[in-house]
Amino acid sequence: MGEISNLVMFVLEWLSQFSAETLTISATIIGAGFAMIAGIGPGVGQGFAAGKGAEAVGKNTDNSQSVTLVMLLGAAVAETSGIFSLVVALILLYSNPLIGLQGAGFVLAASALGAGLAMMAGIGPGIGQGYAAGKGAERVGNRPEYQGLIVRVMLLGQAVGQTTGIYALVVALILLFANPFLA
Amino acid sequence: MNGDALIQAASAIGAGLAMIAGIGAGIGQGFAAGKGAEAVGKQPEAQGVIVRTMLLGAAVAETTGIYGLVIALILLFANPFV
Amino acid sequence: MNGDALIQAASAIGAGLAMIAGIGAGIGQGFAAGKGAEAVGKQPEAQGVIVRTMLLGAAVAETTGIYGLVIALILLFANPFV
Amino acid sequence: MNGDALIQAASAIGAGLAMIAGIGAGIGQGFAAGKGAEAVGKQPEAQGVIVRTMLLGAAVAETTGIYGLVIALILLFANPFV
Amino acid sequence: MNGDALIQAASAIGAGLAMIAGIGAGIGQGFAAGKGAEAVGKQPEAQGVIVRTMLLGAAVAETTGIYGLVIALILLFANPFV
Amino acid sequence: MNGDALIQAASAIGAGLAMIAGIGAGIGQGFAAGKGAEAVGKQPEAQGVIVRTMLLGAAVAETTGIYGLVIALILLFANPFV
Amino acid sequence: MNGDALIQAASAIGAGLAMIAGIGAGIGQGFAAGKGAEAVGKQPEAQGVIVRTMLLGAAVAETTGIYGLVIALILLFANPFV
Amino acid sequence: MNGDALIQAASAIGAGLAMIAGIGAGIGQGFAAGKGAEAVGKQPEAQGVIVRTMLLGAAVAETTGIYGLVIALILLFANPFV
Amino acid sequence: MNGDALIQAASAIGAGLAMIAGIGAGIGQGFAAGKGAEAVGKQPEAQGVIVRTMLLGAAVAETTGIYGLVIALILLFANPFV
Amino acid sequence: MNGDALIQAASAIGAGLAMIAGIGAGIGQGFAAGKGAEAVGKQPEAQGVIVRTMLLGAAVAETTGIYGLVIALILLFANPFV
Ligand code: NA
Ligand code: NA
Ligand code: NA
Ligand code: NA
Ligand code: NA
Ligand code: NA
Ligand code: NA
Ligand code: NA
Ligand code: NA
Ligand code: NA
Repeated sequence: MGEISNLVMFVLEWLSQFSAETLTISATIIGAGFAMIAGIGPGVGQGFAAGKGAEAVGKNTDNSQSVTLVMLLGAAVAETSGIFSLVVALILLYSNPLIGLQGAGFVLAASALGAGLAMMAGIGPGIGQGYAAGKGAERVGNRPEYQGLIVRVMLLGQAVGQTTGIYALVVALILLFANPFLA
Repeated sequence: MNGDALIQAASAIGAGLAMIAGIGAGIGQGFAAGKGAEAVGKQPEAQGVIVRTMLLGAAVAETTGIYGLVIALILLFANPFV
Repeated sequence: MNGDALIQAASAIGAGLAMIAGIGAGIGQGFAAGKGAEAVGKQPEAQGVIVRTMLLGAAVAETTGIYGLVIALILLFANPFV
Repeated sequence: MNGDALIQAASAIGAGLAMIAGIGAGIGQGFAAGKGAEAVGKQPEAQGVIVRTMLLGAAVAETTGIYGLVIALILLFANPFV
Repeated sequence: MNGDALIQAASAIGAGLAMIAGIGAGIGQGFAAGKGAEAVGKQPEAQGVIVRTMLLGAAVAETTGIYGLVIALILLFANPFV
Repeated sequence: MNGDALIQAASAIGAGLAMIAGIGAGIGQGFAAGKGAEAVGKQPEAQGVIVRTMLLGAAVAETTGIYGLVIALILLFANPFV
Repeated sequence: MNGDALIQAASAIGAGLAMIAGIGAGIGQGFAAGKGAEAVGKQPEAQGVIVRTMLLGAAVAETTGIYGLVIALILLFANPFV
Repeated sequence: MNGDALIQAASAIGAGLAMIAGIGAGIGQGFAAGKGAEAVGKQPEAQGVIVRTMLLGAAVAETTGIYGLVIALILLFANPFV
Repeated sequence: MNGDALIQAASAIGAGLAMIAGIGAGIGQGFAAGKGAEAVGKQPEAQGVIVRTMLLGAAVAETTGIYGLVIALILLFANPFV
Repeated sequence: MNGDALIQAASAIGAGLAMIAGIGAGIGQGFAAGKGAEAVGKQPEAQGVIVRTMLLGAAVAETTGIYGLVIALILLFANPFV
């Protein structure tokens, strides 16, 4: 290793020994790992819903069916960002359009990595929507006669909470399928 | 390796990092959704004002997620360095 | 050094990253455990439905942890790139 | 590759990192939205003061997200190193 | 340096990353411990069912931590790439 | 590439990292906003003291976000290494 | 530089990463401590069963922190790659 | 470029990382602000002792943010390695 | 550069990472402090048992922070690789 | 490149990382501040014991932040590798 000027240059040159395809594949794999981290969100949120659901069925055993229904409905919404991330990870692993493209290996590789990083935004909607699921289940247990209204407000709020996860998905898909740096 | 490639590579990673800001709005607005659902269950007659307040507050909470999106789009489509 | 080594090295790190998803289910299911324990203490006669609901909800909360595990196992044992 | 390219590349990543600050305002303002919705449901007659207090507090909570945005914009459009 | 060394180095880091999953179970099970302690204080006569439910829920919450441990052990002792 | 370029590149990333401190004030002040809104809804007659206390506490919570901003500005505009 | 040095360097970082798992038990057991203190204040006569349940639950919450410690110790003192 | 440039570059990043400690005080003091606002709303006559306790506790919570700031300032202005 | 320097550099970073475990005990024990203060306010006559339970639980919550410290000290002063 | 420069660079980053531990105490002690303020508002006559318990608990919560500071200071001023 020569002058230290070159700790950065050394790393870049060391990486340059690999083909663009090898660099892209390696970054794709790490990107897929990052994307899965979004799964923290649904895990926290749905677990909250599970706890509130368990509490609610204990208090209102007669309404346990509607409580369970609302808990599961809300938890299904909270799964969305986990599914988005899984899909992006599977795209990365099995049909990444960047692999094999001609071009600067660093750009292809970083785009795959960036797509994975963006998906981590899904942590937020997962937690938030799961919280809403839990509160919805709780209220339906107490006031089953308002189930329709409660569920509508829960779903409306969950939809609002999904947007930043969608933004991230869009940015990830742009990086993979409409990358402006590869034009 | 040319310099443009390095900048574009870093911009792709920067765009991905910027989107992480969206975690916040997702958690916060989901909390609002839950409190909103709880509140309309308790006071159905106040449904209008509850939902309007929830949505107003959620719109405010969206902004920093939008900022992250804007920076990501600038990095990708209006990159001052490329 | 050949390219396969870099890809396999990245796969080891990617597998480790994917497991971090498991933080979520751990927090959430633990919350459910706590609320379940509280609920059976208050309504021991409803123990059956409380525990069933807790377990059902916890099963739902497990899925993203499983997704992470599956991706990690694919990277290690069925790596499409190696 | 010249030094400017390295600086610009790092600035793109720095801009992305700075946006992560926005997580805070997203969570906090969403909490405020939820408590605001709860409060107007309980005291609809106090809606005015509740919403004003919620918005005032949310404006205060926005500042560090704005700081992050400003640093990101400086890095991209008024970079002192380039 | 040969390729095996790179893979083994990355596996050591991947094993460390996989352990981070354990944060979740630690938080969640601790929450369950707290709610369990609270519940047995209020209904000492229901101690049996409370503790059993707490432990059952905590066992469920352990799984993703175990997944992380298993992936780490595979990376260290049954590494398919080495 | 000279040494200054490396330092400036690292300073851009350091500035971005420092802004992340702002997550804290965003969450905390948003919590204060929510509790403030709740409190004025319950005791509108105490609005003055509630809002003053909320703002005083929020000012205290802002400091570490400001520290992060100051370090970022030093790195960009008064960098001792450049 | 030989391959062993790279592996040992990575193992030192991997050991540090593995310890981060301990965040979970710290939060969770602290929550249990707080709820335990609250519970013995309300029902001092149930102190025995409260503290036993708190400690039992805390022991369960410790495990993933121990897993992280074990992986770190393996990386440092029984490293299969060195 | 000599070794100093690398050290200074790393110090800029280290300074940025150290500021992240400030997340804690931001969240904690914001929580205190919210509880303080709630408390003065309920017991305006106890405003003095509530605000004093809130500020005393917040001062204690500030320390680790200050530690981070001090380490960042040492790295930038009194760096023992440069 | 020789291999020892790389190992020592990585050990310095690993030691820093290991300290991050301390976040957990800080949050958890602070929670216990808050609940303890609340509890002695409500039942001053039970102060002894409340504080003892709080401290016992906090001691349990400290362990994973200590594990992180021990690993950091091993990396710095009893490094098996150097 | 000489090895000392690399070690010192890594030590600067390690010091920054170690400070992140301070997040915990900031959150936890802020929680204690909020509960303390709430408690003295409800029982002003118990102010002495409330504040003492809050401060005792906060002192316990400070330790892991101090550990991080000590490791950072060792890396900067008593580095065993330099
Ligand atoms: Na949204
Ligand atoms: Na906002
Ligand atoms: Na799930
Ligand atoms: Na602010
Ligand atoms: Na599980
Ligand atoms: Na502050
Ligand atoms: Na455990
Ligand atoms: Na402190
Ligand atoms: Na412990
Ligand atoms: Na401590």
